[in-house]
Amino acid sequence: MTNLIFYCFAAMTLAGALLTVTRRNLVHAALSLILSLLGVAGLFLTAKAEFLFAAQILLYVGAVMILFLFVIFLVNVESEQQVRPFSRQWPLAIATLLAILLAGAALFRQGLPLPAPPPRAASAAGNTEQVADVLFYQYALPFEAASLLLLVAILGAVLMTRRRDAALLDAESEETSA
Amino acid sequence: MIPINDLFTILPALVLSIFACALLLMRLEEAGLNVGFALAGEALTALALWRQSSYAGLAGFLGSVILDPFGIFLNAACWLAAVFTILVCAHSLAHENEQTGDFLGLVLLAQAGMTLVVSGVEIVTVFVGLETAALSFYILTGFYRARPESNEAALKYFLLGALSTGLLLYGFSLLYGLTGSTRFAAIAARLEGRDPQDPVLLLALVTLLAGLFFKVAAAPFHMWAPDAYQGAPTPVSAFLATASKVASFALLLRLCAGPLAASRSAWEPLVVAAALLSLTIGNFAALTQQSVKRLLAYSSVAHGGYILLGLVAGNRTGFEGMILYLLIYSIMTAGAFLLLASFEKDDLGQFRGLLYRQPWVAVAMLVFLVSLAGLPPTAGFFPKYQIFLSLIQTRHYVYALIGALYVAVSLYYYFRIAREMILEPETPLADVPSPMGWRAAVGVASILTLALGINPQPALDWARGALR
Amino acid sequence: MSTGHYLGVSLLLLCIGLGGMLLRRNLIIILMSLELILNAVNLNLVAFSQHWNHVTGQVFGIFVITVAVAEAAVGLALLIALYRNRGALLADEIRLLKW
Amino acid sequence: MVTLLLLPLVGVLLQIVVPRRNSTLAWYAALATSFCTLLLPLSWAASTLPGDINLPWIPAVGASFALQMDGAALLFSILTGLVFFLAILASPGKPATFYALHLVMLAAAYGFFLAGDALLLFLCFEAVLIPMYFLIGVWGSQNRQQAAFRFVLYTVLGSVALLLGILTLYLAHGSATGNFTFALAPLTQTALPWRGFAFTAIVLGFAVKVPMLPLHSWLPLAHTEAPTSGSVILAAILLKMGTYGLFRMAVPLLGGEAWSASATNVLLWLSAAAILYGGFAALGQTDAKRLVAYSSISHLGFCTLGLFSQNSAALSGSLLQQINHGISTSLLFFLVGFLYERRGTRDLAQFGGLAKPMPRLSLVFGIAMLGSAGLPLLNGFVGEFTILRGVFAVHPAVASFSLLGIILAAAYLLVLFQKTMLGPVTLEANRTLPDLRLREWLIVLPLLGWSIWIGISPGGHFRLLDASVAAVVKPMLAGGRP
Amino acid sequence: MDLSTSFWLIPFYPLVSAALIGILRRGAALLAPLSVGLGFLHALAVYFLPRPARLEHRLGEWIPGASFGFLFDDLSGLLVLLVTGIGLLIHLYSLGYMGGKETFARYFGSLNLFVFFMLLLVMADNLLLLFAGWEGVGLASYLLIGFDYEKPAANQAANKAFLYNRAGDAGFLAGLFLLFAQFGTVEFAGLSNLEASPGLAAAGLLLALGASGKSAQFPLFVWLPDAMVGPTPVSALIHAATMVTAGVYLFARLAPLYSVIPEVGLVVAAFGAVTALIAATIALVDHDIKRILAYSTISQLGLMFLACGVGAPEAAMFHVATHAFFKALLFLCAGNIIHALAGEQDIRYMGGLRQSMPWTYRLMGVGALGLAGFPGLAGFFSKEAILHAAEGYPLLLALGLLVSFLTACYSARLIWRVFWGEQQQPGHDLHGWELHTLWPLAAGVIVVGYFGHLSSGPWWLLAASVFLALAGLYLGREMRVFEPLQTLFARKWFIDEIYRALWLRTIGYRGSALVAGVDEQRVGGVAGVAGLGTSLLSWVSAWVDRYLVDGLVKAIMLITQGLSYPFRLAQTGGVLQYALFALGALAASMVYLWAKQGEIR
Repeated sequence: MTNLIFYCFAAMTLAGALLTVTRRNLVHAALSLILSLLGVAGLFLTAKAEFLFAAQILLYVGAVMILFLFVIFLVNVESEQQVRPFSRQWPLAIATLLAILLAGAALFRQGLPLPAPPPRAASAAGNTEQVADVLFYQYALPFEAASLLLLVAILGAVLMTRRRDAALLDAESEETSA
Repeated sequence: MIPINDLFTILPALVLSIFACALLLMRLEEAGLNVGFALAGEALTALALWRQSSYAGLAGFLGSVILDPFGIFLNAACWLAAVFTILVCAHSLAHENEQTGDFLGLVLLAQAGMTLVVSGVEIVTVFVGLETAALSFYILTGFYRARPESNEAALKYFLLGALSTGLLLYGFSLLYGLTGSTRFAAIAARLEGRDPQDPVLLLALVTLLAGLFFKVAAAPFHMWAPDAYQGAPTPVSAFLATASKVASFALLLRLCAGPLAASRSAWEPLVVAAALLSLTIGNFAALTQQSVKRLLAYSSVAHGGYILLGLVAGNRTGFEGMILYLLIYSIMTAGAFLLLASFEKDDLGQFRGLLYRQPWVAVAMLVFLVSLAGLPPTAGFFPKYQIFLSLIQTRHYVYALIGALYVAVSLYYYFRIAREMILEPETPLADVPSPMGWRAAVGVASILTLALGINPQPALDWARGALR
Repeated sequence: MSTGHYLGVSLLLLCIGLGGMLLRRNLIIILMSLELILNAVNLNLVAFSQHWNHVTGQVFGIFVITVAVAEAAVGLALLIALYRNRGALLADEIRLLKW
Repeated sequence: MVTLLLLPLVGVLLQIVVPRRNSTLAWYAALATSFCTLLLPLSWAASTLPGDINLPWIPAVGASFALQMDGAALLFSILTGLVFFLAILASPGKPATFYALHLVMLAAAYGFFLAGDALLLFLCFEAVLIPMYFLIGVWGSQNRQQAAFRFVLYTVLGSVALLLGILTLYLAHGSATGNFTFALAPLTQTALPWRGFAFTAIVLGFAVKVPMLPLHSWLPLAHTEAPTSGSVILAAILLKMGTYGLFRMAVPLLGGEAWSASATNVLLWLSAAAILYGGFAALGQTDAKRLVAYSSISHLGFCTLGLFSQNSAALSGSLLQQINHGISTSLLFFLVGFLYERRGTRDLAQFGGLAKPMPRLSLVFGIAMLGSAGLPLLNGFVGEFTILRGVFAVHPAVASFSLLGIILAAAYLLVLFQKTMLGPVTLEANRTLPDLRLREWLIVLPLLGWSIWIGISPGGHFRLLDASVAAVVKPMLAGGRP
Repeated sequence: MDLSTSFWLIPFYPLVSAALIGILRRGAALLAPLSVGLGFLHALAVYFLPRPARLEHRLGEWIPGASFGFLFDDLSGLLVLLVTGIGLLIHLYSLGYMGGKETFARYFGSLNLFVFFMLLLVMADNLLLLFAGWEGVGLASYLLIGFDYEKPAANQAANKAFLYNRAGDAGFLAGLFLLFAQFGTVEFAGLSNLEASPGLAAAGLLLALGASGKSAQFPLFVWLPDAMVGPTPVSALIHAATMVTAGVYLFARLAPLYSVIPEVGLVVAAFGAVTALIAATIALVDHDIKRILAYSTISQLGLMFLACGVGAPEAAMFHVATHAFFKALLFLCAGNIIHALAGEQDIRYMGGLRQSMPWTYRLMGVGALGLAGFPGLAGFFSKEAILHAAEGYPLLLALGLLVSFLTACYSARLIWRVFWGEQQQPGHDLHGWELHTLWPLAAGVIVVGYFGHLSSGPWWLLAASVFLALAGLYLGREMRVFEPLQTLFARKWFIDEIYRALWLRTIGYRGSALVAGVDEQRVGGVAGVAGLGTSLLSWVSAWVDRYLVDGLVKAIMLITQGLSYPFRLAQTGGVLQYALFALGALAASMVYLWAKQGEIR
């Protein structure tokens, strides 16, 4: 049963991903990506990572994808569909990808399974508690640092999307005309 | 409650982020005030670093970061680059009608991220720090958002940077998966008993190296660098070419000398290939450039090649050479880029007749160029010397010879700039503006370059101490 | 399911993500591909977390998601800035800087 | 001795504070500085040599700031001080940068000649490069860019080889004895593995600077394009760095090595070939400076001939000949420079009959030429004679071959003299040229005086040099391979 | 300090005078003759007052292995007397001859310099110092030949003289080095009592080469006739009486050395004889009065070499002394004639001057008779001594006799052509210094023969020489040379041409047109001296330097620059392509590691 669920989610993930990178229509691609991300979220669930599952759904599907869709609608979707969707280097690209895939798969085949971990008593606490425990104890520093990261991201988003002040623009156009 | 000791270990990052936040919040209009404030922050950071240096070996946050001379040394290199950038940026930004406050905030945040990378010994910490710095750099690169070049540079840098982040993360995830820990020491300990040629380890290693080569702009992962350096605001180019590279090399060194040390036979050929390719591509592509920024960008790729050769040698001399190289590279490359910051355009022709117009500017540039070429009596000589020495010590004669030959090639393009400076201009060019901060940065950088060339002992001692 | 299965899916996902980067010209799709790559990483982490029977990997995954969000935000912002200047979002047409 | 290196640098600082437009003041400052530095070695020559100095410099790698003074170093320091002083004297009215460059080179040259540490020596060797590049590149004549660049390119290629050689010695010495040091004496006088390789690399490195035969093609160009003071310094000091470097670093390596005979054979024949080649090429020149430049190649052939003869008499002779060449060639370059100042050309066809309007200049020119051609009782003869006498005892064939160079020297110098000074005055512009002025007299007289002094009484010089040579030769003869 | 111990001062009188003239640039007319005169008086005193056989004085060290050591014995004394004595006369003569020229100072300065170097040469106590004088006289000769420096011909002749001398000097130096290498010394005192050895023979030959350069012997004699463009008193002093005899002096000085290597002596003698013959034949047909005398000088020097070669340096020295008198006399008379005829030197345009210049005629007649070996005059005795010395070598003796005959012939021809026959141009006797300085010389020609050791040769030799001299004098007046020989002699045995051909063959080049071009453009006057081959070589090496070596450097630079473009063009600007590159590298590394990993397993 778990197998079946796993394969379903895996198929969903990969199909969504494939569709994402092959669709002409940006909106379709974005929706496929949502599909894929949901698949990944499902896989998280099968691996008993409930907290991450929730985060995936909330953050990704809820926030990131909305952002994507917003941008897609901001830019001119129609004109984007007229042009050639794929780059001319596709033969080389596919060869490269195949090489990475094959070499990666071969290395995994040889290297797996990983050595068994030292036996540990299953924690009584639920997943979320465990995560919180580890996050705030062992990973306190990155957690704090992540705030910096987000600060930078917000700052960047604001800075990059902000239109330049009208006054400045005027001054500049005067300069250039003069 | 986090113990005060732990906070002490990240004191520079704390200081920097506090000052960054303050800068962002205060929104001072006066550029000079912003610069002064940022410099005050840097001064405090320097103080923090200096205080930290007497607590070598102190680990914080359960072994997430460590205070070791190595980290402090490279942090100092980043610090120098940041200070130079702060000194110079105001004038360039004013020229483009951009906010200094936001810019400086980002610079400080980037530096804060890098301090975590340099002194971090735990994957997640390092990664978050790296990403903080990287995001800041993307934004800084695209800071002149009305300029298409700046946009383009930022976007290319972002796309390839994100790709490299992905690869790096993939490698980190495998490394974690193999050992069940994210702390370098624990990883190294758990890998100890295992086959250093374990296939999954190899996969981790190759993706990690790919990601890191991206970050240090080693060929063939370097291609973002010339475009990014050229398109970015010049002070950012300086910062990017130096601090970012120093931090990434710090990580590379910590990995290669730590968890991956046992797998040397696997990664050595890759590093050799990257080093030689960097030397070749960097030097040859720089030969005929017309844009000085791009020329310096390619030259910085080539310098990356030399530093990697130190890793190839892999003995103490080699490591000393590498970090010494990083320090001195930061000074001279930052100096050269920052000197460029005052120029309206960056093509070679701008330098024509500089010696007659502004002799001291020309002399400073010359000092940087000579140092970049690695000729004594400038600072650039000794790190190259150390690297060659280490290669000879470890019997890598061929690499030493190749490196030496490329010194001659590099001479050609550095001297193209010098040559322009002494040509008489056909049409008189205006003097480049020389604001105070710029003068200070360029002056200090050139004097340091010269002084460390004549007496490299302090730097050498420091580097030697950093590896104890 | 064994860790290997997860790793396999992850590898495939990685390759598809990389493929998106190499094949597509539209910058938005390329950004989406980057998300795929980061998801592949997360799959790895979760699988290993399960393997080692602790949650460290999941915590790592949280950070990866954070980073992914931050990258997406910054990336899209850069795209918008570019779009304002150029009016197009084709990867191989932004070629002012070359050689 | 540290003062000797510091004084010029103080002078550089002076040049920095001199008001930008006041070139006369800058000139005076430079003159005063260089004169003061000249006084130091002169005072040592008059009293006693100062003791060695050994300060820690980069203890991390075993490099020290070691200066050592012996006879050879003293003579070369005096030559350096004198030539720089005169070169500055010959170039009034230049911007402060010009003088600053000279003073930087001056410090580096002193450092090079006094260095007792291979790394310091290398550093100083390199340090003259950039100032000279600018000197040629900025103040040179039409083709200066190419000349300056080629100068740098060749020299740097050479110094890469030199560095390789030094490193080899350093490592070989370090691993053999456990003492990683750059001090010259242990590096060059210990029997080490890899010595042959180091010798080759070092010779290659210095041979570019000398220049020895196949590596010479930068020289005529650089000489021709450089300003007068540049040519003078190039010929009198920079080329000497090559030969002096060979003496300090390459020659001692020959001691007790099985390969030394074949290596020196090759080098001796190369030197002989350089003597003839330079001579023939000089004969074919139409540009006065180019002619003198080729004559330099020929003369330096004698110097290297003496260096590689492994004969102490010839070694002393070679060192003396290096000084001689410094005197005579700088004199010739100064004179050609004076002509150039007056007429704006160095084309031999533009001159002729100058003895008429400027008899004194032509007299000095004649003496300089004869000194260079090796007329007895002038300086050139003493050096060439001592070298050839020494080489004759060891390699008669090479020496006889080189003797032809003496004939050639007379030929091309006579041609130079005849085409400039003799014959009818063919051009109106030449008819009214002024004769030597006071400043020019001040420049030529010390050199003339020294030239005649060496020519008549070289004993004192030889005594100074012999001690240095003995210091090199004694361990060389004793140092058999273990 | 009495006169004889201060003998070493003698050379310094003229040196001081030269220096003073150089600095003051005036007073030359007084200083120069005075200094030489002082030297002469001093030398007289030293020579004739009682003194040890060998006076020595060491002034100080020069080059290690040689010092400023002076030596005065009979041999050098004789030459010191000759140099100062004849030098004094010629200085005085020059006062008249050079009168009115602005360049008095330079002339007398050079002349004094010459006397100094010549005295240095003959008074040196070692070969090296001798060599210094040797080169010095070459220099002075160069200065004086090229005295009229505005005349290109003078410059070329000066260069030629200097370079041919240098060629010989190179040999001299090589010989010196050989001696140094073998015996460790070049002091004359150390060079006696030697053992014969191949090395010694080689050294002897090389020194002889040097001597033949200075003394204008075959094969290096071609410079001397050209040197006649110099002022006539210079020709008299340097190119007849003193400098050219330096070679002979060298042999005399090194007699102990040569005595142990007689085979080298024979070579020298043979060359001397050949030179004597060639030069005499040329003198027989030349038309330039000074060149005739020059060839005659070469011829006489050949005889002296012959004597030296057969081991009779004292005979050679005797001839040096007598020759100095009559040749100086002849030259000075020729100078008077040239002066009187306003520069005319071609004897075909002279004739019948015995009426208009009676005193000159008489004086020159005495000189010519002396040269021809007229019995009872100086030349007769010295030539007799030489022939006597060559007695044991029939071939050399025959050549010697032939040369004596020819000498008489051309002497008679000279006098006949100039003073007899139709008067072509009016002339007049000169007065003052230019005439009166000749008397002592003429007197010398008459008496000096008796001071030498009189010949004690067999009667037939005496008779033969008397007969040949008289016959030559008689026949020589209207002599016509057989036509093909005439051409041969007039073209100087084609020696200049042979030199050219030889030089050319050495480099295998025969395009005469180009050679001429090269000759004209590149080296001018040198061509005649160092040969066209040299000039061509010089041109070639300059060309090689400019195009081949430089070209190579340029090519390397261009190729390197060209290599830049592939690397630059790879950077197309497309971000996808950048990613492809990077991922391609990643793929390659993965495949590499996979393959390598498989190997290990």
